[in-house]
Amino acid sequence: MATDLLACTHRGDFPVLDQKVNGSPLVYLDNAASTQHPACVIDEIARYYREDHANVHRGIHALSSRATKLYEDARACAARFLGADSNDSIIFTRGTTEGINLVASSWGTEHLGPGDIILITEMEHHANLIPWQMAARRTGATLQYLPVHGDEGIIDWSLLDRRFKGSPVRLLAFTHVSNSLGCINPVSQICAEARRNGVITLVDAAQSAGHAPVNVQELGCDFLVFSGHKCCGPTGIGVLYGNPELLADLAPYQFGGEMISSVTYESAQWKSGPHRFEAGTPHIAGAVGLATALDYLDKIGRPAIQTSDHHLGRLAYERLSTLPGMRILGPKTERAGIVSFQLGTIHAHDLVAYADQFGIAMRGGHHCNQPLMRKLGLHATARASFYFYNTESEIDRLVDVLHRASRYFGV
Amino acid sequence: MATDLLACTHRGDFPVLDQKVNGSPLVYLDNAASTQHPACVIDEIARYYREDHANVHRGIHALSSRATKLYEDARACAARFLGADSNDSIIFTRGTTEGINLVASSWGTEHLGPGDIILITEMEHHANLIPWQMAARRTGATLQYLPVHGDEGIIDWSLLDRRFKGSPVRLLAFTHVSNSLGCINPVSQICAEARRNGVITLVDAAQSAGHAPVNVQELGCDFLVFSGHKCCGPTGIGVLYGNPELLADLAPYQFGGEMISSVTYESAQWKSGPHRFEAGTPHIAGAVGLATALDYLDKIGRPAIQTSDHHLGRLAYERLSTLPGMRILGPKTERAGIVSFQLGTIHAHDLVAYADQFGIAMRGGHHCNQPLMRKLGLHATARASFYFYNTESEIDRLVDVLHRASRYFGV
Amino acid sequence: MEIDELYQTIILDHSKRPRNFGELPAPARKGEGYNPSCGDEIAVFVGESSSGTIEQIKFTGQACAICMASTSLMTIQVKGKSIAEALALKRTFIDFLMQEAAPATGLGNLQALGGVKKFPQRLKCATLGWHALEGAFKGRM
Amino acid sequence: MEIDELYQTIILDHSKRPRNFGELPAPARKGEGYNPSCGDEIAVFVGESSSGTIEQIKFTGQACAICMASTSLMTIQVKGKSIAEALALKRTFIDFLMQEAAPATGLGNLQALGGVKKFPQRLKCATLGWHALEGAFKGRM
Ligand SMILES: Cc1ncc(COP(=O)(O)O)c(C=O)c1O
Ligand SMILES: Cc1ncc(COP(=O)(O)O)c(C=O)c1O
Repeated sequence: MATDLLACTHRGDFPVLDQKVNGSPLVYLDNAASTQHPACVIDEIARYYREDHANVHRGIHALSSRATKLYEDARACAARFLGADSNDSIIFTRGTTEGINLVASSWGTEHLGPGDIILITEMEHHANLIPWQMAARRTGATLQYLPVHGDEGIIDWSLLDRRFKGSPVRLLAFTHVSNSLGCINPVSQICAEARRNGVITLVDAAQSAGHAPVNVQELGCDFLVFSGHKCCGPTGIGVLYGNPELLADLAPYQFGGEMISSVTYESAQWKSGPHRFEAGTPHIAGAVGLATALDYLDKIGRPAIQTSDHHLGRLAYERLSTLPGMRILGPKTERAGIVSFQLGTIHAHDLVAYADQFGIAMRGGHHCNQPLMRKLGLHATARASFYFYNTESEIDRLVDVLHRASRYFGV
Repeated sequence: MATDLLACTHRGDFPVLDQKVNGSPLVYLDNAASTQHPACVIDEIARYYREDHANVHRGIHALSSRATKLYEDARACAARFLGADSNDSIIFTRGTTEGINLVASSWGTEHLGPGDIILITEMEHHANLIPWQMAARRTGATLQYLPVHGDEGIIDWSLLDRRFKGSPVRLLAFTHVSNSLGCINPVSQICAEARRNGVITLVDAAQSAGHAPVNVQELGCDFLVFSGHKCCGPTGIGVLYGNPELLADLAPYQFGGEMISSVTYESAQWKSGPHRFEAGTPHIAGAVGLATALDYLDKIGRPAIQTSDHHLGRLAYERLSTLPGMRILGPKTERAGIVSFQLGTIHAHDLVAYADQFGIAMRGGHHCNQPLMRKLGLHATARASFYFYNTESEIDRLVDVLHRASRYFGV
Repeated sequence: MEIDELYQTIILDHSKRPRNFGELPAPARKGEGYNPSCGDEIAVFVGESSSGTIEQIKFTGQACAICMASTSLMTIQVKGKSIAEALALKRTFIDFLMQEAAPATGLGNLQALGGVKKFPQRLKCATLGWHALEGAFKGRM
Repeated sequence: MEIDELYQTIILDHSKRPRNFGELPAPARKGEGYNPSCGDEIAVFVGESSSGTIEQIKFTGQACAICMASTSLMTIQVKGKSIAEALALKRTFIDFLMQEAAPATGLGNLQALGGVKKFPQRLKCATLGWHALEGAFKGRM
């Protein structure tokens, strides 16, 4: 029960969890898709709109100064959260997807050409795959994949050096934690290897930033992206960290107000710093709410959250394994709190719909990992994903309901 | 006093307005930059996070179904708000700026080439100017401007036909209401003229969608964009309306989850409909809050809001005109509730900082109209912009403070 | 429980033992349905008589119980019908699922899918086979 | 009122009648400062003596009262100083505006800009002329 400690003290912070779904208390196990929000985040968003809202940057009046300060303080908060040296290395985006699109577009267009290789893994989320397909198509570069082996989802990272040495790899983009396998990739070793070989790295931290300590200095990455809504923050906001040297001469991504230093009818010049990448009125309330969320997580402590995640993930793996006909993806140990599985011949949609009748919220589908699913011979899996507010007894309820489902669908 | 009717009944809906700034009651006259939020919008955002949040689209469980329904209902609401035939013609964006960037990128790349002309006006906001400069540079098309005459900001729209006939204009992008001149462009005549000549139109409705009836069928435009935060809605959300025929074969803008129909390691296929343009997790709470805002506005009635706006704009023009050394931009009559001005030799920053000391919130600067300002021989203006919660007596307070400022800065 | 309305006995039966499962060789017509949100795929094969009625019908695919059962029941229900009749039945079926008081005329066992009304997220599952059928009428293998 | 701390009498005076306003011909050095958020522009012209001190200094531009006064007062304060001394004064001035208890050594009348501490949005206005001055040391006209 020790690991319910975080749920004991913090579950009450989340109003949404205190409800019944189809007559049963909600068991929210869809955290890899989106996490829930503590009252402090919801309240701060409302407080912002009730007291301080105005457009940022251009304003001198009191509300605008307050909004600008909150927005830039949020940037500083995100920089602290990621251990970034400079606030200027933090760009606010809509989320992970936009962050990767920005890099693939701005960095890709300038630094990729025919013959160049973009290297990603076979376990990437569509967000870290399709933008590179398109960048390859646009620039003439080639997209290559590091293969994933077996249901455990093993990548032989020791081959990386040979990959780098043998061909002109320009960029390595990969996920920290797989959203369908639950495996954890050794980011700092990978980035060190890449840096030694002059390869730029992008880390998709969508599934890790809110779940474990993530420090860009220690990881040694060039770009890192995550989404607010996957770490207790608002929807519509995310962060792109960029190594300041790379950002310095990166072309803007969108064009409009707040990102220019001077405009004539003939041409325009860009601002320096992160504002160059934030054209138009930003999601101010989103940044403000995100800062509250990041501070909230760090008050709990990301090492504690990580321990809780890993514990719940391992426990779920163990208990689900006892079900007849159970096939679980990802590693047995050293796993994050994300457990995808196939139960006998029951289709994931049926399983998820059935579980929902008992108040259990899971995902069923390809989890935006379609090519990986196809490679593993699957169409879809059910996925239970945990956060620190989940409890061991919720895992027991899940196991119980899966047993019932097996009987119901007559596996 | 008749036109304070809306403020009488609705000012109380806006919590932020009930505060003192520097010891005086807040007079918020910065609505062209961003409007404020009625309690119903703030409460709905909070309610969403407290009761219904989950990721959309992919989910079967109860919260996800509710979130998906709210998100798609918001799309239907935006379609109603704009009089669009089909919900599929509504794409959620971060705001006006992103909407224009999307069109300039997706539509521009496919439909523009060397020799083609993009036509815009000299009064466009940077958001409707720089994306076209960039599209022209990328595609080899030429960017041309319809000239603006004098401080009144007159465009001779009767020349449009000749412009269309004489040269291969492909697209006309223009603002409905100028954010620094306050003039109102005759959108439906312009679009009819364009349609007769096979020219695609994009209407920047950032300053009009929340201020007057805006119906895409009646206007006859191909694309129309606006921002939530300029019409009582949340930050980080906006709408791009696209003529369904044009959207049908438009390439996606960003790439990732939720916009694909099928992905392999080699290539990807796109979904049809608006989701093709909404890669990644969208700003769900933003869409939900925006729908509440749009319904709120339509409950008040946009014709009534328009009347109030025009009345306050005209009144402000008249009363400000009485100040010695006053130079006001934009037309005398037929104007929106946006009044930019230069008072003697007082720099806009000084004026705005001074007014702030009396609780009056205005903007000072080039209002993202730098080339227009330069053309008019100005660096910056002060701008008072109104919404239906403003009152006539607030205009009196503004005039009073400007008199004091004249004495203070010794004009 | 509500879930039993969705998964009625006949649905569970047809999903586990789908009728008319398999392929038809050319020159039978083939149509495909694909659901991007879950990866489900259905292929429907139709062999017509000289008079234009559906003489033979089979299907293959990987899909959830609702989709499998709906497609299986569909094959039974449309066999022997003309293309026009089959398409009319498709319309009736979709209206039955989407509209409150739509008639169920001619649906037979397909009425067992009425539980989907309370699960609008599953509408796509229940209709995927029907879209594949319509596709089969459009293209020859 | 707080506003009077920002616009002290000496500031209003210098903004209305800026000292050392105008251009210097080449070979004087010219530096420019530009504030994108308001469009303000300042150009500073510096003529050095053979020993490297600032012998002549003038400025032109379009800017707000804070910026005009700060630049005007700057020209008075740096005249006769070496480049190193002028840059040190710039540092002292910026620290004075940004840090709570920073010393005002050598600032003279520039201390009148202390009101900016309470108006951080105006920091850019108060320092624009100084950035132009630093620019002048970098490029020859
Ligand atoms: C006419 C006009 N167009 C575009 C914009 C840009 O809107 P946003 O910053 O919300 O993208 C604005 C607002 O600043 C505007 O007034
Ligand atoms: C690993 C990974 N990358 C990227 C994404 C996309 O994030 P978003 O939808 O917030 O842009 C997700 C979430 O779905 C994810 O799990």
